Amino acid sequence: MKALRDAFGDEILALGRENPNVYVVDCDIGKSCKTLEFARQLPQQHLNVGIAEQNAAGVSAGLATCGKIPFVSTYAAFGSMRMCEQIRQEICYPRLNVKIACSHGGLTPANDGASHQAIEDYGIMRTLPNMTILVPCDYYSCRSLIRAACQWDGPVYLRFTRDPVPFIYRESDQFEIGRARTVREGGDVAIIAAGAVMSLALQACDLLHSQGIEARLLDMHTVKPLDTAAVTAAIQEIGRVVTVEDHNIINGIGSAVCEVAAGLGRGVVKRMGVQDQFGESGPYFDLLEKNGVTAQSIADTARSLVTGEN
Amino acid sequence: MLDNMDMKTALGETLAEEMRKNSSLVLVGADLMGANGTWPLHGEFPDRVINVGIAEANMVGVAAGLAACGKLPVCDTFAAFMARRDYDQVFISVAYAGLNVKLIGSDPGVAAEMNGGTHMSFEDVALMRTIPTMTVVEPCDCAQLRQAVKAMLEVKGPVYLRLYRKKPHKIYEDGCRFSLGRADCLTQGRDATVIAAGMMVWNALQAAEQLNQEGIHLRVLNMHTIKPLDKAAIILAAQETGAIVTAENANYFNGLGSAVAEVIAENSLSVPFQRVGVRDQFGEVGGTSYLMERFQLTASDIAQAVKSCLKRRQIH
Amino acid sequence: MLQNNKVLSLEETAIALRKTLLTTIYKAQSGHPGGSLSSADLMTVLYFDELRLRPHQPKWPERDRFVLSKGHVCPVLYACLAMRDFFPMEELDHLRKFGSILQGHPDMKRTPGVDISTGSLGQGVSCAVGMAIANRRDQNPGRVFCLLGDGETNEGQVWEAAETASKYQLDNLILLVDHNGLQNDGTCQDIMPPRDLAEKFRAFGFQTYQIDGHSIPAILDVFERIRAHQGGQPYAVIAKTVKGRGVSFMENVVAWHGQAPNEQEYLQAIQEIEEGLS
Amino acid sequence: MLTEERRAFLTQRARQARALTLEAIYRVGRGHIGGTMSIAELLIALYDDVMRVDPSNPSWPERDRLVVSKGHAAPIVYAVLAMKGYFDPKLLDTLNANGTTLPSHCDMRKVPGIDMTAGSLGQGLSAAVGMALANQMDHRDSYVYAIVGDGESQEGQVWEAVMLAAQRKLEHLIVFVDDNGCQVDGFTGDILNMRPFDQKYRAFGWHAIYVEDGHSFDQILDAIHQAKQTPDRPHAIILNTVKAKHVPGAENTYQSHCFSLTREQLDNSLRNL
Repeated sequence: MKALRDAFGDEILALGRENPNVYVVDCDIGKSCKTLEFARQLPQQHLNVGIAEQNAAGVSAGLATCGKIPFVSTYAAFGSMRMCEQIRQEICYPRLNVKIACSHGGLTPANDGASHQAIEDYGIMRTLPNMTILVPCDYYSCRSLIRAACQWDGPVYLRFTRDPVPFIYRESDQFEIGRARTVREGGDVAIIAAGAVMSLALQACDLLHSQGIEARLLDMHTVKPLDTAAVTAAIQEIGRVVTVEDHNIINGIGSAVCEVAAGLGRGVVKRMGVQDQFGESGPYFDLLEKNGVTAQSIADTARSLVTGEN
Repeated sequence: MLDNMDMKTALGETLAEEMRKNSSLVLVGADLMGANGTWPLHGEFPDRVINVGIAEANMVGVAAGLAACGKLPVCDTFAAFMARRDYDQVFISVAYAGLNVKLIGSDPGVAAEMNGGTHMSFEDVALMRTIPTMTVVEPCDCAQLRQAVKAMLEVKGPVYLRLYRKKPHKIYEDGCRFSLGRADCLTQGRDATVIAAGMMVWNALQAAEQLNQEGIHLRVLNMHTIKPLDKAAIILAAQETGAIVTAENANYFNGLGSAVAEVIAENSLSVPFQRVGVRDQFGEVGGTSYLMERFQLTASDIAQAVKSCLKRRQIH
Repeated sequence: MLQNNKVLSLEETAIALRKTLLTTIYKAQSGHPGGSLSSADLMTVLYFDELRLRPHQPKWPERDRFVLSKGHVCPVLYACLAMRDFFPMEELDHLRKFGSILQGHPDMKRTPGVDISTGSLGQGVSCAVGMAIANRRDQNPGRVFCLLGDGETNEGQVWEAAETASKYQLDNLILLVDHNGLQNDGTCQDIMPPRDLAEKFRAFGFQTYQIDGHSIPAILDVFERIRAHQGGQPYAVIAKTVKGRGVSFMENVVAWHGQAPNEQEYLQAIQEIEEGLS
Repeated sequence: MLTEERRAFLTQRARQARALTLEAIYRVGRGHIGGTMSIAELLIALYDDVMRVDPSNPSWPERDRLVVSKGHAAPIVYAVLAMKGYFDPKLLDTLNANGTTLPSHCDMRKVPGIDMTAGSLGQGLSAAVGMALANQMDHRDSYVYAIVGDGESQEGQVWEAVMLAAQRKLEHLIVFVDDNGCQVDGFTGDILNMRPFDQKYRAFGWHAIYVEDGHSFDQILDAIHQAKQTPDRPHAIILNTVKAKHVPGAENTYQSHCFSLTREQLDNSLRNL
């Protein structure tokens, strides 16, 4: 178990040491976002603009025009909502090479409650042209994708989560932006997931397997550009899809998959995630359960698609 | 009377009528009240029209405070700023706080015309749709706007109204019926359905006329309320007409088209479906008709999408 | 004497600039003449004397950068860039036209010489701060000039940016406030009183100057004082200006914030600007 | 000038507020200790001595309102509200618990007596300005009080709100800046120095008072009194405070912003009070 924000802290330090143009722009929460070591070792590549996220986005745009690769580091709620206008206007529209690296995605700032939980962050980002969105699910894929983001020329939104999550991949696994990863192969139902809920989806696959149902599990770590080939294959080869995400069911992976399915004119999709309601303070997995996201419920939903029961 | 009116004038008149009836109604703007037709009300209601200057985030915060004290604030600015610049404020200070604040965003999509990409809002509907408890409305002409404004003021909770502020094509008669969350069926065809909102309703009707001449009879649904979505009308349309095309003056990610796609995929409707909308691009300067061509939003584009759906239906 | 010649020559340039920008707006039949005219003298001294630029190498890394935070007055910027040969004068005829390199608000991806895209007020100042920090860190001698409106200081982001500039002691950053006293919906005094802007910027850690924004000698002088000054502080120049300056019927009239002249108005405006020469 | 007896009473109340807060945070395991402890005296002064409120009628329209813009200070606000009788102090045991009505940041929909939801910094002052405007429009003489953090003042929205309040001459708006000199990542002076606050507020047209000791009831109450005597301008009272005041070992450290209290630290603090 290791947290994705730690993957950020480790990888950004490595990247910063390799490339003096890699900058971190903090908004007074470097401690939680794991950038303190970067700040200590690479002070020349570090800024802290204080509690002024809008300004951080603008400052980073300015840095990028001067050839820097700034990673704005904040919480997902602020990195998406508070900076929304600035990201669109100053970063996406001019297609500047700024990375928005956010910890505390989804419901993971569980105790902080609704104001700090980001249940709409990558939905917002998905609506912005030129934006690439990465939602890694474990420590190793996270590090690999941060490196890929750094090499990618253009705006990238990275969503990390707060608490330790199980290892799913090996250190040597490499990840490519825009290419979904098949975690489990199966032909009865497809589960498409990303982020910290991946471990629940894996458990669901095990539950289904014990009932004789084989699920194909896709790690959709790149929410945009969507790997439409992988989604199309799932719909054409299987036709039954469950999407699982720690995000509002509106505008996230579920909606993106529905767009593809509806466009194909076939298949059925069930979206699992935050049920278009605000979060609250509470333990993370309880909050997910309140929104109907547990290993058991994922398995039940998938099975009902296979058996045709509702 | 309404035939020759700008929508911003209709907005100003309607709000003035309502302000005379309801003393708690206040207007809060951010230096664009002139553009949106609300600044003239300052004369009659000097104490109830507040211009906070160029500080949109502050505008929404101020409105939240007013609402917390029992006022009924209506905020206005350009759609681009209302959705993006104020997003965190709308989310937390208004929606999460459960405050009764109404938001009007003008110059949606290509209507921003000469202001170009920075001001062209293709994402406002999507952003607002992701906020729990938010109602999203996009009326298509002056008569419908008047009813929509009244409905917006009556319903409790945050509402985002997407306003075309110039002179629209007339579709409805004054005093028309309007029901939040219930789509209007404008033509009764059975061959395919076009679901449109705002400026695109006119284009959809034009497409219906074009196709009519070719013997294809369209059903046009005016989905003026994008959230909560009229799912029943969509399911019925799929069952009765067997093909669905959506038409929106917005990014085709996350807006009306995506909302309809969600209903189709989740209900396993398995009908040919296509989205007409801006294909994940930023705007640019130009006149409305030019931009509609540029972003493939015209009546012909809609007709084309309908035909390709019909072709797919034959193949399957 | 030399100084006198320079002043005279710049004053002539300012007239040419005003004519060019008005012609550009007239031909486009769209644009913002009021704020373009109020900042024309500042822009003249910047683009024809103060800024270190290479028009044929617009991305010269050591250039002085210019951020038009009040992006809607881009006609004055486009006119300067064309007159300095960043692109052919003919391009001005395509302002706000489809496919043009000259968008309704500055677009760095399309227009040579535009250092950052702007258009949503308040954001440019943050960008300028970012540039100044980068230059400082790279020991790049390029300075960053940023023109913003007085109404624009309503945006909290301006003050966020000011705090940061002060923290990083950005004495390579010069903010120029075009203090023309009018904003979109009315006078600044009515909409949001700017109060003493110099005092505000001082309170946020700036070295401040107040000048007549239409006096070429005063503008030259303030830049000279800034160059000579060493204080580890960012600079704010509050330039008192007149919106629509140079055209009698546009001066101090809110309506000319964002409206193009018709033919008769255009001809009269050009005549008045030329007469201002004598 | 307070009587000796009154001062002792208020001091005792602040002690109780701190104890309730620390115990509640200890029960959750972790919480915002620094910024709650720095405003204990201010909250007691407001609720016990200054504000016109009726705990049995939290939505009384004529009440004075308080916006705690630094919404993470909620635990001590809840403690004081409970002490005032807005709800049963036993409820404090549920702070941040599953299904609680007392979430970590101030929530007007769940907690009787909370006048504004807050949590994303910088937004509360705008709301307070809106409230004061509404009172002004309705000719109510109620006051609106707001507590803004020193770090929080880096949010541009704070200055957007400050400009508007000055323009509208909101003389019944009193804002307290909790100038404890610490923010999450470090000392405010190192991260982004906003001092001197009084000069900034004056430059923006406010009546500003600097309070040398933000934990002295006499000085706090005297400043509020002065504010109420000064017409035509909103008021900023800059309170020089100590982050994590009265928590041994944590005082004046920015690490005290949010941390886990050990049993020993809790006992020490409670003894120290």
